Amino acid sequence: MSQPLLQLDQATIRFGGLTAVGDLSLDVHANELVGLIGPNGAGKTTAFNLITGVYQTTAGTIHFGGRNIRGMKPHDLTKLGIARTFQNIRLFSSLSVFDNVRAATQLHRAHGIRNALWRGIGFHRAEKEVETQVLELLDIFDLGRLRDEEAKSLPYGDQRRLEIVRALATKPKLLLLDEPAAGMNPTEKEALMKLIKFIQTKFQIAIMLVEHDMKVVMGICEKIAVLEYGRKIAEGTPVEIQKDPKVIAAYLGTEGEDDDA
Amino acid sequence: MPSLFNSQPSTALGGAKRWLVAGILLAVVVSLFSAQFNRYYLGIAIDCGISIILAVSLNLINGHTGQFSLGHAGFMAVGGYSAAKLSLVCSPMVPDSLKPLLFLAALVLGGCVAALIGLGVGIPSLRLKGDYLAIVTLGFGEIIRVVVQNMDSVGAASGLKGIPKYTTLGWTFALAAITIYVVATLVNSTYGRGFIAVNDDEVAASSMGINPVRYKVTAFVIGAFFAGVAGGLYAHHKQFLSPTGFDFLKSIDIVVMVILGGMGRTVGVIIAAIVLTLLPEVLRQFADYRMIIYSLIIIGLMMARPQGLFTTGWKKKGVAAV
Amino acid sequence: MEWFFQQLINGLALGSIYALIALGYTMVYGVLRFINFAHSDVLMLGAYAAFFIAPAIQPLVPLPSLTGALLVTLFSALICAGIGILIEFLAYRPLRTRPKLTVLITAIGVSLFIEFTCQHKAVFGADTKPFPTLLPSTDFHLGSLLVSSNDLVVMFVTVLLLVGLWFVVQKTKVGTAMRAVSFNQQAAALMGVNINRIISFTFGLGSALAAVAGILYAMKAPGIEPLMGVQPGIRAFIAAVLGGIGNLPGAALGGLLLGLLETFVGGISGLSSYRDGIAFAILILILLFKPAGLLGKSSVEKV
Amino acid sequence: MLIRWQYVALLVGGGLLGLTGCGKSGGGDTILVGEFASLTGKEATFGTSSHEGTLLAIEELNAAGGVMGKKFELKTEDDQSKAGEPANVVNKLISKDGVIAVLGEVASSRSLEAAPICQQNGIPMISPASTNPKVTETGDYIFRVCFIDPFQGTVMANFATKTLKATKVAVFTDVKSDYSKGLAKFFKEGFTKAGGQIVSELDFNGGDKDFKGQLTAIKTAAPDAVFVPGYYTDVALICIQAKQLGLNVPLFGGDGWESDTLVKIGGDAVEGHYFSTHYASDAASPKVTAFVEAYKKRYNGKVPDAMAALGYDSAKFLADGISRAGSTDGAKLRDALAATKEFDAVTGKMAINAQRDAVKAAVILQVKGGAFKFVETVAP
Repeated sequence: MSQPLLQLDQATIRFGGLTAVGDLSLDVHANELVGLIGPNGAGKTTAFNLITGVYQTTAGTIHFGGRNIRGMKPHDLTKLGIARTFQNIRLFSSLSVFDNVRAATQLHRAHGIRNALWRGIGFHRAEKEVETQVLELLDIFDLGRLRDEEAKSLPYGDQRRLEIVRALATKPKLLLLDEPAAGMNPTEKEALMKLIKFIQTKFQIAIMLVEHDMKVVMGICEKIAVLEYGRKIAEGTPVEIQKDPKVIAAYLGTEGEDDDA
Repeated sequence: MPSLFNSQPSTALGGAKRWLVAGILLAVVVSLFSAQFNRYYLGIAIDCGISIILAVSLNLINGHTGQFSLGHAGFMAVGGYSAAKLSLVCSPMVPDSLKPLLFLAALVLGGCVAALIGLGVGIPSLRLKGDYLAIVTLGFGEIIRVVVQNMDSVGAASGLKGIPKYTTLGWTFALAAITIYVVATLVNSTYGRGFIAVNDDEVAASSMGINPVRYKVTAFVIGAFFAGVAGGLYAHHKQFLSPTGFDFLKSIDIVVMVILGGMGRTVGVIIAAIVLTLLPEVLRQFADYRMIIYSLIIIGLMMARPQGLFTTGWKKKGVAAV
Repeated sequence: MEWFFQQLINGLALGSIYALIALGYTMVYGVLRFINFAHSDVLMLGAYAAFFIAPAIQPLVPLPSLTGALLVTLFSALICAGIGILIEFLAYRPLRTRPKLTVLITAIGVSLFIEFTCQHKAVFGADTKPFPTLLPSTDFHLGSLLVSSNDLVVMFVTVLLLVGLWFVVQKTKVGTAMRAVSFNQQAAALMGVNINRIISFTFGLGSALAAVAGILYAMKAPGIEPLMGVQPGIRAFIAAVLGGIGNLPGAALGGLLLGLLETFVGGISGLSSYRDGIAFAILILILLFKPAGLLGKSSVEKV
Repeated sequence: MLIRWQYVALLVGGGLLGLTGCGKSGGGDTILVGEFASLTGKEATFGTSSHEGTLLAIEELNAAGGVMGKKFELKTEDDQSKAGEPANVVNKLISKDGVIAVLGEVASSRSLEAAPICQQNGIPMISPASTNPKVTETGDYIFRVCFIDPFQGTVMANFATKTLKATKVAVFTDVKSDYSKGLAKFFKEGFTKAGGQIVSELDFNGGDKDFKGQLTAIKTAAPDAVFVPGYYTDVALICIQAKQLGLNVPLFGGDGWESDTLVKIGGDAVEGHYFSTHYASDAASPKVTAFVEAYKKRYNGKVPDAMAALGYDSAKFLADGISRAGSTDGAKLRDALAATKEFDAVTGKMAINAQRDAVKAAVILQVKGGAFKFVETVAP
């Protein structure tokens, strides 16, 4: 087996006395679709925040593409190829749909103040390229028709999709989706599952998914890790997980809630 | 419509540079005739231009990037004093034909020194938000004032006098045009969307590869640079500088322009800068009721147009108003 | 050493007044999340109210006397509470749902309006007026130390009001409602809290505090003029932020610290001309290490 | 209340129209005199005083028939005590209103801002109370009717050594005010030259209300006297707090002390302290008595302070110049003013020297029983 893209090795973070994530070890390989599940407060989003550099590990290491990410800021990690969406949608609310995606493309441009100010031929060519790229992306996700709308005025489902498009615009190798199905009805969930699979094949990237909806997770993930009280209690294929007695015990009576407090 | 203020990059952005050139040319042409103008109106017109530079540059910090700065007068003071000192020291050594060059050098020096201070002020902004940042910037402004007040080399409390009168309408509006150009083109580029992204949601921006620290500091440095240039123009316009002219009330004046114009709306801010500079002059006829009316107008405007004076419908077709 | 203790007393007396003003700032901030710039002008109005009331009640209650001082202060506080409620009703309430910056600029507008109106010769005029003596004052000698009774009164009143305020906010029904409004206005409204009444109450209380602070300030420096509030206002504003804005003990702590700092720096030859700057420099340093102020809780944003 | 942007645009447009549609007024049968003063803002107290003095003088002049058969018209503009404003205001007075001379300001920093404009336009400017030597250095159109900091500083230094017999003096300066810093500088020079010792130098900011930190330090230095060049609003509070701290040595200062308000606020705390000023109302000439009476009558019993007297003198001095020049032409007026050998002002007989500064005697007064008592006269 090749070197994993993302490698968590006993990653731990403590807030005061509380261990939010403890000794979490997990590998994600290129183009793999991994689900991260667990009851409310199990530390799933915290794990995402560790991977994206929002929080720093108290102990253990995280490697991405063979590099230890310790001390790196979220924007550095985005450059390395980690992109994410947020549990509570965080779009740039005063920017248009188009600009939301455009803002995310800049890290791959030879951008800079000088270019923006001089507005030479190179600048216009580059801006043109960005535009084509952004519109292409928007069109793939059927958002092109909304390009001039303010992001905050979009319907909920479109906002969720726009957030994914924005993340993809950073050209990631690993995409982290934090509860993408939250608040969706069954038809929308169905469409979302297709969309995630589509992204995986079309862009050839690894995807990590935090989700409460078992149907979504079991339906598309190749590998699933289960967290409880910050610790991994199981890892395996959907079939293995469904049979795991520890998982069943952990989920008794808690399944199906949307909220991860 | 090809324009400086259009948020779309699709159409010919070459228009932006044309506007800049046209603006500078217009300023220079008008300035050729300025000898015929009444000195009072000329002075007010230059005041308006300086206000535009101050307000538009503060708009980059406060409006676009969302950093609440109350220290703009401090940057202006630093720029004004540096520029004035340079031209005071050098003007006896420079022949008349080279005076414009000296003035340019003085303005650039003023801008650069202010930008350096802006870098210093930008650094706390990495850790502080909202009111705390406002207080820190206010504090920086006051510290600058206190330091100047104690510096005998720039006249301390009695002020710096005898600054040569280099500022003309042409210089002022050419520089105003450059300021508007820089801020507007910067923000209206893929790079510049980062300023607004940082303003909207810092965490999300960071996760999209946008380095918030860098953007915030950049905004402070560029904003401070132009405030410094405005200070240089002011110094060579009034020909006298005193530290009391740069207290925090001056910063508040500029903040009011930005908020009244609509945070992040370039055209609105320009118009607000002009209106708020003219208003006290227009109100002069009311004598001792003048400032009472002025304050009532500010309250009234905030109630009637809280989103900024000129927001609706002006954002996209605003070029005609420049 | 004697010098040190004398400065300590000077600083505490000055700091107490800053603390008192800062309490008003911080209370309004706690409930409405904006800095009420007009607070320092209400302070000035409080001093002027006392200036006009004192001769009016002189025939009934002799001045200077404790009862007289209390009466004058009470009336002034009531007047200022009314003014505060009126300002909120006329200027801030219509902007309740608007962005905070809008309200901030309006507050600056209100502040300018009060200042310029009061400077007009038909109102108070710009000249400095002598403030009447409200309390008989004596100087106490502690060894070689000199303590003015006025300073003791200031410190005593500050402590009293701080404790009183803390009691109101923490232990009474209206205080609970204030905290609820501060925490989440909409939720509080849904729980049956009358938001308007609570906000009016907060402004009234804050303005009454400002009036008391204004009178104490005028007792310390018995020349009053329409801009007398500006300088202590900024200081108190700094103090409130230094302590962690929205936090009552924080405001008191910030005020005391600032008062001590100014006094000690002011007493050092060569540094005294930098006094204002040094106060700010230390404030900036503290905020760099404690970004939410000394006692403020830095809110970690949930991602 | 709904204001749409159209209305605002109208307002702006209207304002612009208003700005362009004015010509020069005045001329004809009146003499238009401009005045700029800090009528609002931080230093409104002083600006208002000098304005009231100026206004009284103009009214008296007009009641007496004016000069050259023409009456005066005073055009007053407020500069809000704000830097940046004097330039606009004086530009307006000269270019829009067409005044023949400008009176103002109390604060040297604002006079310094207006001076180059008057100079460039060839309009004489007379400052009532700006004592900073730099003010008249701007050019030959700039005059003043008050004495300057070096003179007053030296006078007080001599007073401290000779009359107070002080050898150790503390200096307490208002760093915000160039007036205060100027006086302090020249006092220190004079006093150390005379063999005295400055034991403590501390600063305050004009408008401060608490001075105990500095005063405690001064007390520790145990001086024989404390020199406090400042304005009466601050000085009164300084005296009160000095007394509270048991700093029982004489305090003394300059003409900024002179005001009724000093005694009203300071009460018994200012008793026994000294200051130098332009005239003594108790040992006064009939001229002074007449001025004080007229002022009281005009302004509801208000007693004039030094600024009011100087404002009054600035207007009378101008009228004197016009009548001697026989013209309101800028250059002729300038020459007449510069040639003043003796002008009998309320603030004493004065001459104009080559630097266009007033040369006149200073008097030293002491606060006694709530009034200012004459101590001595110091000739220039």
